[in-house]
Amino acid sequence: MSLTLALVVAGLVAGGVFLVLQRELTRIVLGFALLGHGANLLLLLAGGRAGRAAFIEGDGPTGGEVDPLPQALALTSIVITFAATTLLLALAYRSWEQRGSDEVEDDLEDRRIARLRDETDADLEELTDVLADLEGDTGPGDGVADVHGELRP
Amino acid sequence: MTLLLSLPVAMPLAGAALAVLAWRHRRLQRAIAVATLGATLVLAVVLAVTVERDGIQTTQVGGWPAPIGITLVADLFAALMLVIGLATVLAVLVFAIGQPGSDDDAPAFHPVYLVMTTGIVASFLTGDLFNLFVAFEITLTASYVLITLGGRREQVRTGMTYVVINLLASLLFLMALAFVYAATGTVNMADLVGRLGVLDPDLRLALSLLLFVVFGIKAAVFPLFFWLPDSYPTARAPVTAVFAGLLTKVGVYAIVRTQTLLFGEDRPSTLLLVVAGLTMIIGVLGAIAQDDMKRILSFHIISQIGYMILGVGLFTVAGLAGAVLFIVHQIPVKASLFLVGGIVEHSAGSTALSKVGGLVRRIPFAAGLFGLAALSLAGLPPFSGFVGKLALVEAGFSAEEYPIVAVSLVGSLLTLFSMVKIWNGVFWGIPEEPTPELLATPGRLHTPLLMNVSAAALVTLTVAIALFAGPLYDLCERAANDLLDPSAYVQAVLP
Amino acid sequence: MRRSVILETVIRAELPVLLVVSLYLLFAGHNQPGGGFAGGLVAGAAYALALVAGGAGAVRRTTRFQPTTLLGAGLLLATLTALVPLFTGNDLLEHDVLSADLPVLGTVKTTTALFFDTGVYLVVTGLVLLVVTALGPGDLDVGDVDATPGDGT
Amino acid sequence: MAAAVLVAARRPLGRARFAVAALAPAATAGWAVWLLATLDPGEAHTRRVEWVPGLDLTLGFRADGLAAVMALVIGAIGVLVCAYAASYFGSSPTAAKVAPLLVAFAGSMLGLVLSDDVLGLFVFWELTSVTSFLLIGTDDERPEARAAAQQAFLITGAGGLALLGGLVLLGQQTGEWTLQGIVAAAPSGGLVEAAAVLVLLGALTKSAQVPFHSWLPGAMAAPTPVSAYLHSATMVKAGVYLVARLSPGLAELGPWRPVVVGAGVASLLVGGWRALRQSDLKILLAMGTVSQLGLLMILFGVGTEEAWAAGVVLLVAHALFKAPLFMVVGIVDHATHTRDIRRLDRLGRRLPVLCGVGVLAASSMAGVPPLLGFIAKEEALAALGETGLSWGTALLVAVVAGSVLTVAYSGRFVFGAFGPAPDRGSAPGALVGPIVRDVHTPAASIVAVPAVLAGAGLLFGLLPVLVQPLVDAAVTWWGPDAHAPTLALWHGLKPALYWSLLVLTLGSLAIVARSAVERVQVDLPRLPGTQRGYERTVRGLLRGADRVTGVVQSGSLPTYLAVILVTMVVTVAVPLSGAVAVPEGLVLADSWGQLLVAAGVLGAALGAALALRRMTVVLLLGVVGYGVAALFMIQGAPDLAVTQLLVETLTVVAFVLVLRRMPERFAARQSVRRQLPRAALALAVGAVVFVFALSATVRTEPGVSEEYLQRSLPEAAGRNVVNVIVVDFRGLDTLGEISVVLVAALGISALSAAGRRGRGAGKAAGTGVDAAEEGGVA
Repeated sequence: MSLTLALVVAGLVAGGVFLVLQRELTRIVLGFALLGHGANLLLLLAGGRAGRAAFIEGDGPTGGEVDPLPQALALTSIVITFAATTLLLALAYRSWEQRGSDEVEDDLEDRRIARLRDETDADLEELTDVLADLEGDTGPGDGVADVHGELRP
Repeated sequence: MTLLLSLPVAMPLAGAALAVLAWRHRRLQRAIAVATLGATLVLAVVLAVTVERDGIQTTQVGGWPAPIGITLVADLFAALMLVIGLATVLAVLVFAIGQPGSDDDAPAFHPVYLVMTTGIVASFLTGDLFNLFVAFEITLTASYVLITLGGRREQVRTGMTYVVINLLASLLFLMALAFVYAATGTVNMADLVGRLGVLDPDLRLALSLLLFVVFGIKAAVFPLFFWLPDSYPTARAPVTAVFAGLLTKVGVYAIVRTQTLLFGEDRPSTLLLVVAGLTMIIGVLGAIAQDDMKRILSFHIISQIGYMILGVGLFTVAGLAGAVLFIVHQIPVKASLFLVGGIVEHSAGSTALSKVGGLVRRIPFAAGLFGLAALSLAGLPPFSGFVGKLALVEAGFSAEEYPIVAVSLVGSLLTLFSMVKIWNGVFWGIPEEPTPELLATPGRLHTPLLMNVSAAALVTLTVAIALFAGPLYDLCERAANDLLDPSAYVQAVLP
Repeated sequence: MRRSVILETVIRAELPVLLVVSLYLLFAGHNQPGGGFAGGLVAGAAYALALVAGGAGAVRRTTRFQPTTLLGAGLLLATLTALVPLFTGNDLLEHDVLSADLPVLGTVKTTTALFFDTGVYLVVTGLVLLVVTALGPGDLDVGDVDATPGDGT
Repeated sequence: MAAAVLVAARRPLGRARFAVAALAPAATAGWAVWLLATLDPGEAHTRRVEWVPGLDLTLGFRADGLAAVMALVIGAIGVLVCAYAASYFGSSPTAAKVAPLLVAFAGSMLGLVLSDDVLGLFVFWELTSVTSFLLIGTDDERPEARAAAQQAFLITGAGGLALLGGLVLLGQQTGEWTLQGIVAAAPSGGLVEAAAVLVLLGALTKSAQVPFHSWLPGAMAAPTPVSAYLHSATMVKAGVYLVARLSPGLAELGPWRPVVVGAGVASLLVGGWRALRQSDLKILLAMGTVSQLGLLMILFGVGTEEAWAAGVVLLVAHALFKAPLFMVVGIVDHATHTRDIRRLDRLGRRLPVLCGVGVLAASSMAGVPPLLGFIAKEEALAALGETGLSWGTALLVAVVAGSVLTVAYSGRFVFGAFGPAPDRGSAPGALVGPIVRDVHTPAASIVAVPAVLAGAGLLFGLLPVLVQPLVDAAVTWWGPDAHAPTLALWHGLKPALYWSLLVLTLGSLAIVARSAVERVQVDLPRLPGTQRGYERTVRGLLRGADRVTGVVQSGSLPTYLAVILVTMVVTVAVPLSGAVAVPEGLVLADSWGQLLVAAGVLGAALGAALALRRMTVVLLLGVVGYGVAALFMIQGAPDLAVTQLLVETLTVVAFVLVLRRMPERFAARQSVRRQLPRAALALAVGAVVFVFALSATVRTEPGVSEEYLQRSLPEAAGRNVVNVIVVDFRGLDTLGEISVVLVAALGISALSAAGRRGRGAGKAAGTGVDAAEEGGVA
């Protein structure tokens, strides 16, 4: 195994991760492109040392051919990564068209929840007020009966 | 058995190709889609019956013996998932066809939907780790398209999150595959069983955990689920329904498959149980914090995943049987809840609890469906969720894992709480006057028949699961037995 | 975009050449570097070039198909190649060796995998066409009927 | 016998009215009577329906004496409630909603009392909770009704889950899944004790025992027939019933008596005390129910045969007096449109018959002879006098005190409903409303129903021999040799009689001095309210949920990615650190060319990560891509290299097409401090991948690849092994790959079509959708 190749993989992955963590969509897409390269090289690396291309020249293998399977896998993954990255790019483009900016937005509902609310279930509050009276927290007093009367004229 | 295993994978693809060729002939596309999925479902049922009778079925694609070629394998677990998954996919398709103004209008919908089905089927049936990656990619890429179909701004924004996170997971998966290949020289799962066994345990654990993280992102377990509730609710109802019902479960399926088959010897059990507990509780707390029906339901997806992981974490026959039963019950329940959400949206124009109310009067049938499915989700008897919960509780107690059972019961109560919250907010209360916009759209106050029918079909399926829980549990137990003892699987693939 | 007449001419002349190259890659793939994927990319790139240089009209004159038709046909071809052996009692995607005596090339030995690869070729060509037209210059739309100029006015 | 269950459980379809609805409980009652008449002591009819044998989930029914008594109560009260409801609701649309639910409830309740299998019992247990939820929320447009339904459901639901845990634990510990088996096994042990506590939690919540009673007053939001049936006569007795069932086997367990009796005493006293200060007649009765259920809890849970038998009598008596009392309140409400005792003035003169019924039933509740309530109370006092427990006397005193309260609130009920209005000068009555003067005379048919029940209380009091068979039949559950005491009005001068007299005297005094009692209550410090506790819990839960969700669900994509990557690094790095290895045959590089290209690729990648102009990044990306293609070539992968070259070209073209419309530079660069964590994480991920790559390369034996080289030419007629793998050996991957390509292409096309539609619309309307959206952001 080649240390250089392993270092290239690590470098591509690190660069890709750094870009993916940014807020601009285009950089994220580019980051995935780098990550994809890293992953494909890694597959190849898993096949072992460099060698002769896997072509059968005569009647059979002569030895020294490089492991063909990781290449086939990498071929498939290149295509898939390409398709997905392009789709992401189209999405980024659409997003830019709509918003005039290519920064990822935060989720609005999440932000709303994150701003701590004080209001709570309105129904519950009403019931509690009524029942607390019944329990006597406010003593025998306020009109309760009509609230509970299910038969209103 | 070649036909039974091959056709479910290839037929939806052929259907997709025809649907692409039938571009813009919507009726034709619908007919193709329904016919293809219907036929595939029938095949899946036959396959399940065969597996039940004759044991694990395999076929070697291309006629190349494993591990040279790719093997398709159906054990009981896969067959169960296949049947229930396809039934759900078909019901949701009918809903999409019945929903006016749905994504069904886009010419890309049907082909993409069919391709996604292929991906799901292949994920369940493949016996090859790299092919599983491909199957995932098929499913995911199709889901990227479905979630953004229509290109509305909200969809694009959340679709972005969805795509980016899943793309990252895919690349991690690819790297994991490279490591697995580097260590073993094969990607056939049955072949891997023996080759992983001779590895250094630490290395094996590292591989196992990397794959767990990868599938955990897709299955939406803590702390990898944050993307899900942001992205699911913005898609149209049928899309969300099928995502909610199936896509996360494909991730769970992969977790179960890899953890039992490949890493059965040194499973990270305690870690799994902790993850399960956190997933349940954080998920359901998220649900409680929400004020929108679809968002509440989305958080519930996560919470319920925790129960499945609990079963896996116990790693006993009873635990896995419970997990399998739980998954089987979750798929239609979750999908039907989102379909009812679609009906609510259709007839009230919103799913925000603050904006709708009293719908039990306007759409009593859908309300009833919701009630049944919600009680099932909350694990109340006599519905399917109860049987699943009971199985997990019994398994947990048997394994003497008391804390996690307690957590799961608390989670169950909180689930009930948020289901009641939806019920009180959406179906009870003072009905909101229909907005002028709704009144202006003809037919909005009336739910199209197909929408009700498909939601009802899924609810019927859950009721059937409850009704026949006895034999079904026996099947799950057998499936769990097979999962815990991979020798039959290996034997079937590598004779 | 101003169109360069010279460029357009050159590209139009080149188009058949590139297509032949792509077909060569497709057919030779089983024994030489290449294959349906690479061939499809070249074919797609040829059209892309034509598109960029000559505009939608040029492409429409040379392509008889909607890109979606290419996609559908490619997938259908590949899937059928996969399915047909099932009905002759073989396995999914099982290929047969074919040999034929062709006038110029002599005896050609290949397998039904060629049909499969042709499916790949068609799908990839379709992809490139769709990507280029979707992301391409706004006035060069070809892929989608409802996007013909005049729609928006 | 299962048929009876099924008939009862079936919901009448369509617009079933109460006449039809009454058929089911009527059948139940008739069947129960037949059962009581034909069953020999200790005998039972059984029927088992296996549901999920693998989980010991069986619907096992066992109709014995106790079940028959319960079924009789459910059936008889059910018929009468239906008759009452028919008049009560008239032809209002509510009737159509309530009738099927009532029958469904009756079916569930019947299933509950007939169940012998504990898990089957649990099924019906929860079903009663569900029907109760729906019935409390009958009037769902009122927020309190919704909240009350929710509260009842949640509290009983929580108890239900504890019960489930307890039952499963009990079943697993004993190996017995039937009540009969568990009682016979009389298990012990730490886990069994834990299980028993869990089961009791379920029972206490269901029977609205302190401190879980807060849902019951709220449940009074349900229509009165529902309150009379579910929340006094039947459902709330489920918890008591379960204690009765298990007590013979579990009463000797450590925590059993303290929990049951403690909660029972607390409920008896708190409920009675609270009842004494209510102005709403219905809530007064609800608090009285809490109190009475407390007494039942004590009787069934204390663990002696006599107390148990007394419990059966009281259970029957309670159904016979509490249901008519609720019905009376319903009629009062109908007639006057209020239930507030401060607004009711001398109703007894205007509605003498109703008053008579109310007095009769209330007297039974107070334990006035010669009513059944008296017999029950006396039996209870007698049994508690001889428990033989060290704290038996204290318990007796507590029960006496509770009984005094019962007499007092019974009096408050009667005088409040039918007597003169209280002196309004003393009470802050401004908000109460005027005293009611208009009274509609209720129909005879509706008054007849409570009259029948109250009359039955009198009849059974006078002729206790009529109740005797019930108690005799039920008590067989206690044990084969168990005998019920002979019921009679007059047992001679025994301690119980003195206690009864004391209770009645003190109670009467309290009634006479009721305005003084009321003043004392106002002045005394208030008991802490559990309703506030419930509310605080729910609020805390909501707030906690918000807080947790606010933290984990930040909504920021980079954060999510970072969390995922950190998780990956941490989980993988830990085991990996134990497996770090340097693979055999590690070389610096395969060739000089590789080293050179690698340096270029790394440099370009670094540049791409740091570049500020979009186009620069794209160009550098292209350099990386072509470099990778070169590396492929060097590695011996010409196919890959060709493909990579083509793909890279197209990628760059696609990027250029898109980016040429975007601003040249990225938005203002973020500070180094904010980029530093990203860089650190990126390096960590890179490092993990690097180490993993080295450590994973441990393969010694050849993989499958040799097979491909061998078989490619002879079997697949291809010399390019990689291509043969792609189209033949692993053709399925490729089939999948092209479907990915197809789908991606369709997606891109759909997105751009949507974009064109947006632009088209924008042109057409002047300000298009997208334009408006863009404006909104800017």
